[in-house]
Amino acid sequence: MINKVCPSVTQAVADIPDGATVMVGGFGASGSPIELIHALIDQGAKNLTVINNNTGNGEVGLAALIGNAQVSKMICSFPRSSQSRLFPEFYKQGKIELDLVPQGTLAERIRAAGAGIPAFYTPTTVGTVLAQGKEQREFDGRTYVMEHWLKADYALIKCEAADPLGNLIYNKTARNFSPLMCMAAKTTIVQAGRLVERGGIDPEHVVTPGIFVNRVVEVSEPVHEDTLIAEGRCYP
Amino acid sequence: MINKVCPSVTQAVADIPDGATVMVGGFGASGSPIELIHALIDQGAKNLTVINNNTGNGEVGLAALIGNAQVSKMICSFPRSSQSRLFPEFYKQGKIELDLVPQGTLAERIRAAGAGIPAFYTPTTVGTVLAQGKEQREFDGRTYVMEHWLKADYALIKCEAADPLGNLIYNKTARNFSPLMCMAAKTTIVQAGRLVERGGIDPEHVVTPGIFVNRVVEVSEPVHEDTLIAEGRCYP
Amino acid sequence: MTTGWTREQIAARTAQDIPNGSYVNLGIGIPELVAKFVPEGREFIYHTENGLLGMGLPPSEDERDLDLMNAGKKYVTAVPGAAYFHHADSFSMIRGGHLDVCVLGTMQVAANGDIANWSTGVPGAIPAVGGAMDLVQGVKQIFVVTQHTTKTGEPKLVERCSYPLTGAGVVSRVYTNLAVIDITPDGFQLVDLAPGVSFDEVKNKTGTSVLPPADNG
Amino acid sequence: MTTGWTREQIAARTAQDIPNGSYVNLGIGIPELVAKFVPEGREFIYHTENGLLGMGLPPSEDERDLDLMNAGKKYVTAVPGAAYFHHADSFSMIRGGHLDVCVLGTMQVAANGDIANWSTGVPGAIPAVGGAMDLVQGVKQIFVVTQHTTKTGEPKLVERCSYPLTGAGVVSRVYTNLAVIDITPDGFQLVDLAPGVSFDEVKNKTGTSVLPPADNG
Repeated sequence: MINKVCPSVTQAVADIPDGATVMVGGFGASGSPIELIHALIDQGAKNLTVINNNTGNGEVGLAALIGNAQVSKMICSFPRSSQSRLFPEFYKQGKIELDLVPQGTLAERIRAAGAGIPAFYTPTTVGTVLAQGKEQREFDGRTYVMEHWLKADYALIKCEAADPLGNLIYNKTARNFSPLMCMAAKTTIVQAGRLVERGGIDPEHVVTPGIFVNRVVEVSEPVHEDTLIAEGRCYP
Repeated sequence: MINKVCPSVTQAVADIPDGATVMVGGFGASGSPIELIHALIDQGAKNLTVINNNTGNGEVGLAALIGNAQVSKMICSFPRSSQSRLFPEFYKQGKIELDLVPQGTLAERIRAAGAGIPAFYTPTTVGTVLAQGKEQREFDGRTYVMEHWLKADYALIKCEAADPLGNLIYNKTARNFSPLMCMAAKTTIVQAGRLVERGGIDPEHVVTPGIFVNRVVEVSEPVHEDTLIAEGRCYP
Repeated sequence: MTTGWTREQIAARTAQDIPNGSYVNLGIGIPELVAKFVPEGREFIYHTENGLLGMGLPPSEDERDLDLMNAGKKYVTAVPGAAYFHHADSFSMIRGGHLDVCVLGTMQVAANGDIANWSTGVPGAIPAVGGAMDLVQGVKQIFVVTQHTTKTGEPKLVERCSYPLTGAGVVSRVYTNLAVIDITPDGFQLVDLAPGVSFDEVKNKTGTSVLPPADNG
Repeated sequence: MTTGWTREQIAARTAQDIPNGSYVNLGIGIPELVAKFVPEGREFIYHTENGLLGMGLPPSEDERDLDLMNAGKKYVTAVPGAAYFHHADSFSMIRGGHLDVCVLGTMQVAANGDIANWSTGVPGAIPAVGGAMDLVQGVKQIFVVTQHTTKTGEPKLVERCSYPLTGAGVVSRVYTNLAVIDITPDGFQLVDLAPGVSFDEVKNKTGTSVLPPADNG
């Protein structure tokens, strides 16, 4: 029988090497796989390229990974937020590189990687500085920019429930980029709030089919970034 | 309150004009919106371009629409099947044009139309006659073919259940192309096996969000193409 | 002396122009207030980029779910008939032209429909674009709501934007504390004046010419 | 005299080469039989293009659901842990390189890995391609299962395909009633002979040269 269950977050992230490209699910605090990120901080891989919509908040989760000087480059759409302090600090000191990608283009580039599409055209950024240096082309009288797929070595994902085959469901808007990142990474590592038996997720309701998932760890009472920040917590 | 419910299949398809491009959901018999197609036969619009994976079976549904000489062009991946008689007859007599598109490219072109992507690249067809005349390009050392979006004026769709906002769920593999076609047509017309109240579909389980749907008709005991053929039925 | 519309009144005036049944995305700030002023007999369905169609009001403490937020990262609720989906589907709604109206705040809007609302272009500032460039290219109608001038009195309605663009030629209509102004092929054109505001005041506070209302007689 | 493998034995031999936990797409004909011969201790998950991962056996009359079919339009079942999805997601699995093995029948397979299994190219015939061109480009390993020759004794393993290609240079390995043959940069290379079959017979019935097995000593 196929069983993708991994006993701990520590083991789940153990093989992520220095220099890896890592997608991290979540939109702000919602869907952020805090326990996996903290395990990656403990593990210590350096020089990572991280792909996430944002750059973390406070001094926990993704922000703490940046604060621990493990990230050399962020690919994101919105690196500023009300409680984002560590990324701006590192960025202004020239310690971290930023690749700014519009949110829809970021989502579509990740999906393209998962779907085997090396490039596609979009009107987003046409006429702006973000289109500079990009190939442009007209279709049906409108100008479009060519965008390339965006792949990763690993994806760190949080979900509501998973079965041993890696079928996943999410909770509300915590879904966001996660199903796309599962498709686009060579190795997808998932922390699940509940591990259910095989067949425990209705085949009609599966959001991420198990083919896109490599490792599943149960984290039954995950902490939430917003709660940690409200409590003034730091990691490590 | 928004209410997309339409009282009959007759009214739902009444405005489809001659020359329209019509996507028809379904893969073979599974998911084929027989009642909507039969209403379109009664309505009589001619010179239609129809997009479906196949070309219908027996003398009901899509095959009957072709048999009634309403279709001037089929865009599909697999126009042959064991019980397909009318399309081959029309095709050999030069009465219908065929645009053959590989199944994955067909799905992706329809999705691209719904997602605002005028063109994308795929390795499918590279090195084959179906790539002839198409723009080719290398990315990361591999050759890809450029494919364009595929839009429609109308989509005829069958689903398991719908609410008045047009949120849809499907039954098993009857889902197939339908969610994509809902996105790609200017006007999406749905026959639903059950009409449920607003909120009657769990927001986590919605497959097609209502934004992609224009009209919903309840057809509470839909006929199935396989059953009609087994019974030797013809339409009209 | 206060003249013109309050923030709430700008939002209410904007809501008047949104047809029943519209799928609407509201930006942060005054745009959010539009949801408070849906005209009698109409219903709008709100989309938030982070994967929800059918966004509802902010939750009470009891009903708060930390996983249910909007694009501004504020907690929200979902109305009956809502749907959750992932980011590629969400931006397919935007970029595929399925949303009817997007209401955005701005730093500048130009007579040719250009909008600049994501960056001042100041060197060293951290750029952040989010979904703004997707929204302005994809949504059928882009409404801009803004104060007519900056806090220091400079016009926000200009001949050409000096800040980096979010999108070129994409705005349909502008709602300010002073007036409602269309973007036409000939530039800004007055639609409505706020109570107590004169066309001359609007012209004086606009960085380029404003045409008088179209003669609909 | 019968030599070599039966259809079932070809399928069983093919199944031996599929690792535990593989995601597998099986074509129509002999490929379908592979599912009957999963080696002890292994599990494969079957994908069908029309939107199901976790395809199970054909249903009994009682459990038949007319909406649950495979890509060959035959009724099937779903195993526990299955998932349904739409066609774009289904072909993302294929074209995005997520499936491990695709087992296909063929009309011709060439020493350079080309495969021709969708059309004879006869003028007037109705062309039908389905998902074949997607599968051969997207799946990590393409296994071809076929009789070594046509019913009239012509080789199906050839130097270059004469029929229109499904894909160029995509096949990894060929399983026939006579032998298992790898596609290598140097062309066909013998892996295994069926019982009672000589290498000479394989060479005689192949339309181009076949290299002897690699020396793994």
